[in-house]
Amino acid sequence: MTINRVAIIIAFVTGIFMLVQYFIDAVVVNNLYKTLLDYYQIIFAITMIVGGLTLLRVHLRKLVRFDRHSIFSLATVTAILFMVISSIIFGTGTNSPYQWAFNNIQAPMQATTFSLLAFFVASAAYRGFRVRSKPAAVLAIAALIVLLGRSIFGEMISEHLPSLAGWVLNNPSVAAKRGILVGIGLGSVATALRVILGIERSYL
Amino acid sequence: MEMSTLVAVVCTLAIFSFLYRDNPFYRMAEHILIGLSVGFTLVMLYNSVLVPKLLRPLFLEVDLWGIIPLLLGLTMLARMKRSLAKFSKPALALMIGSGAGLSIPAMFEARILRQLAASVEPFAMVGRGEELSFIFICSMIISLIGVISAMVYFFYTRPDTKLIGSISRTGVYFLMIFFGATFGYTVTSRLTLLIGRMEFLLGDFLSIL
Amino acid sequence: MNATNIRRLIFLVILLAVALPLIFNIDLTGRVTDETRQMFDNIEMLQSHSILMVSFDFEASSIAEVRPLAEAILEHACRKELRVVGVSLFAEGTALGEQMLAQVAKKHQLQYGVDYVYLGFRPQYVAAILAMGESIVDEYPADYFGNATAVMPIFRDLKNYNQVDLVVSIADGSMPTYWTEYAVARYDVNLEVALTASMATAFYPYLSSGQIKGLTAGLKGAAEYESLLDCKGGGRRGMFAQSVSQSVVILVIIAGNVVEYFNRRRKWK
Amino acid sequence: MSQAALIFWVTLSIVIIVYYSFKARKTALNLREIPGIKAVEEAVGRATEQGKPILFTTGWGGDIQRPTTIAALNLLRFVAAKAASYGCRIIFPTHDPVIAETAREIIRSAYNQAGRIDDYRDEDITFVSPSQFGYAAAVDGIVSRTNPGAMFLMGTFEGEALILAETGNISGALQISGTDSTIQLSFFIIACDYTLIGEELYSASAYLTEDNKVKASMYAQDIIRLLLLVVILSACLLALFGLDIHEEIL
Repeated sequence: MTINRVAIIIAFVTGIFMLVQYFIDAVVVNNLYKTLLDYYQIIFAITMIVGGLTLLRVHLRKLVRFDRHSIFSLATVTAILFMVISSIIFGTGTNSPYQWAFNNIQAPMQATTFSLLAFFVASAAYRGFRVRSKPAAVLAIAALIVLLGRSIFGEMISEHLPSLAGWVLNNPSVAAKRGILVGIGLGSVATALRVILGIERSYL
Repeated sequence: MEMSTLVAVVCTLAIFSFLYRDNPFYRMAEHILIGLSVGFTLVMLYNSVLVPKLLRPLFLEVDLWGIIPLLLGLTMLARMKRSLAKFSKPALALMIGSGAGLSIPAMFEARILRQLAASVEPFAMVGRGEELSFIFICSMIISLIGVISAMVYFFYTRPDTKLIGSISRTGVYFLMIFFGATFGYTVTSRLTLLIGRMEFLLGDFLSIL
Repeated sequence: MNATNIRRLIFLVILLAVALPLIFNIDLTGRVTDETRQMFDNIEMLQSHSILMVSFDFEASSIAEVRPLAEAILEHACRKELRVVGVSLFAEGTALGEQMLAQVAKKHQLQYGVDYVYLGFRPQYVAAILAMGESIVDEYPADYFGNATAVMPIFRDLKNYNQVDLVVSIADGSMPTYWTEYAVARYDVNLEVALTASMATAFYPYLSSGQIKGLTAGLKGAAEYESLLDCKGGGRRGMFAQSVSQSVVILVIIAGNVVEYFNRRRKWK
Repeated sequence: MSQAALIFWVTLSIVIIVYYSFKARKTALNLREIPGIKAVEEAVGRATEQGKPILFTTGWGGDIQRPTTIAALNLLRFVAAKAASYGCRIIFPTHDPVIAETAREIIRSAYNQAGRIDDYRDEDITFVSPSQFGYAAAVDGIVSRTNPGAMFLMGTFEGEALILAETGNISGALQISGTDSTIQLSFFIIACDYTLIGEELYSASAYLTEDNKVKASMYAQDIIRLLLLVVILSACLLALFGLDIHEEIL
């Protein structure tokens, strides 16, 4: 009984159980379901610690090489250790160093990385909306209608524009989205089934 | 202007510098962000998952059931050594199997049945004899054509007859409307993100606003 | 001009399209939509000292879009002398929610524990929403700062949703669906939602079916709410910058097609 | 939408998919052509000619449990085999340590089978950061420093999708994307060279690996889709006459 076979049996048993428990409201089943969810969260938390340790090991190895890149690995190692150690010593209260680092370093960097999208949306639009075929024309027109309809200037051009944009968003657009979602539903159900039946073994 | 605002400004400019080109200033910010986010998540997971759900029940309340997830979790540690990596497969199978099982009914309900029921609902309103405008009727029919043609487009083994071909081409046009409208619609909130950062830089830092 | 320089030019134009309007500070709101007016009226018609529960359900990265909305609603609640109970069902939104509530409370000299309270974060959001239907004090024995809630004056006549006149979920994701499925369906709560613009269409069906009483979204919603409140906040300040930068995106799309037209003509020659 | 309807449809779909999966049709099914999938091989070849690496990432939105991630890792199996045979370097950054370990296993065994185990570089498969924009910033850094010839953005993406796609375009990579996130699909359609729309990502491995079992389950999906089409049309017709059967059977 190789370890792969054990894994496939576990995948089959838990898969069928989770599928069936969706329909059964018995107390025993619900408790087992909650326990499985707790197991998953615990395993995930431990794998994140494994991931953190692996990342630390990778950067420590780069650090030891003392080439021109190791200053960056030093930054990552210091940042990880700072967060972990400072939370142990000073806790994670509102004015702890841990919260200070989150509020003044991590949060601004994350918000700024997200805001890069404002620039990338424009450069992608410049390149992506070139009308080279009929479908490409429909793509550009739909985007322009919604863009104009949702801006103040759109209202000034004609007060029907916002309602036209609303109509496009709530009718043809939602219809096509449903066509896509049905496909995604079928595709993911088939993939999940292949995993449970052991046909899909890429994860082993 | 406090120290913390200055630090936040330096971090913001470091990330923005990537727009010009990749540079050491950005690379340092990136590596600090990686470290902080890993540290932040480790501490949060320790406090909100490991302590309440594993360590306290296992060691304080001596609830021996905690042994099972602990062992499964520890097999994950085996992955750090290639020769032992295969011992983590049972824990992996548990996670992937339960996820697969859970997704089948949930995906089927949310992605298929609920969507299709919503496309039929307007027709039921007509059937109930409700007072509906002409625009509503046209929109209802156009939406139905959209769902049907988009679904026909996604057939893998569809015969190449003229009728099926034209229906699926109609589906392509509906898909293009969806992609264009969604792009136009999401641009607003992406621009707002930059407005927030500029208000921080111009307001809190340079206090021009 | 090669592709890299064109891209940098576009980035510069977007930067100016956002920075200059913010500096010139032109107030531009446009027509107030019915949804925002409905949202405003629901709070306006509450008597003073009624209980408003505000739930901060967003991640740190969406703060730019939800802050103006949250500040407008909290400002309105303070003007109406409502008693505000703050909660958060998203880890990252917890600290930001507390800062905003503290800021508006200081401005209106509200007394903590009497006029307003901040209960903080709960990881299992479905369990938390359901538990507050039974008893808020049992779900939150201690508030965000660790003080015991049972002894607070605000909880003397506040046990669960029955005493809560209105719940407002300020969200950037699907959290309001859990509020509707568990709080509205099971405890008949009056629910309103303030959302990021990209989440709005997902919740229009809930508004038309009456499950939620009011909906307002994005910077435009905040600007409209501020004009109803007749005060100047992040919404109205940002609206002009948003419209100008949005127009720049439109011009960039048109420019892309003009360049394409000339390239094709040159190739055709 | 009643519980019985859901049970009916889930059971019916399972029966059809299982029946066809195990009765894999010998005759080759002529599947419709999907340009994005055809371009996968061309992309790997192009990167190898330019002497540049390939970058493959599965997005911040999905963990190992999600079927979309499993489908993406399936496609990685094919891409890794092709790249290993050409001797091309593969870089795989991710936000989830479990996905990192699974991908490591796939890529290492691909190099092993191609007999090029010494070309395999373990530190190219990295767990970079669990946070959405820590992950996006890290991948941006890797893309602009390694200048990949081809980029595969496959899996569940959220706000970070366009950040990665636009950075990939800046570095001149041929980009093939595939996702089940409907909002991000519109960004990928505009920013990438090829895009697999929703379910096309799930079927990519069937097209590439000639795996009859997976091909057969796609044929089964078409049957269920046909059934659903018939049900919607008849439900709409009946609803017009006041028969709300769609509440029961959908």
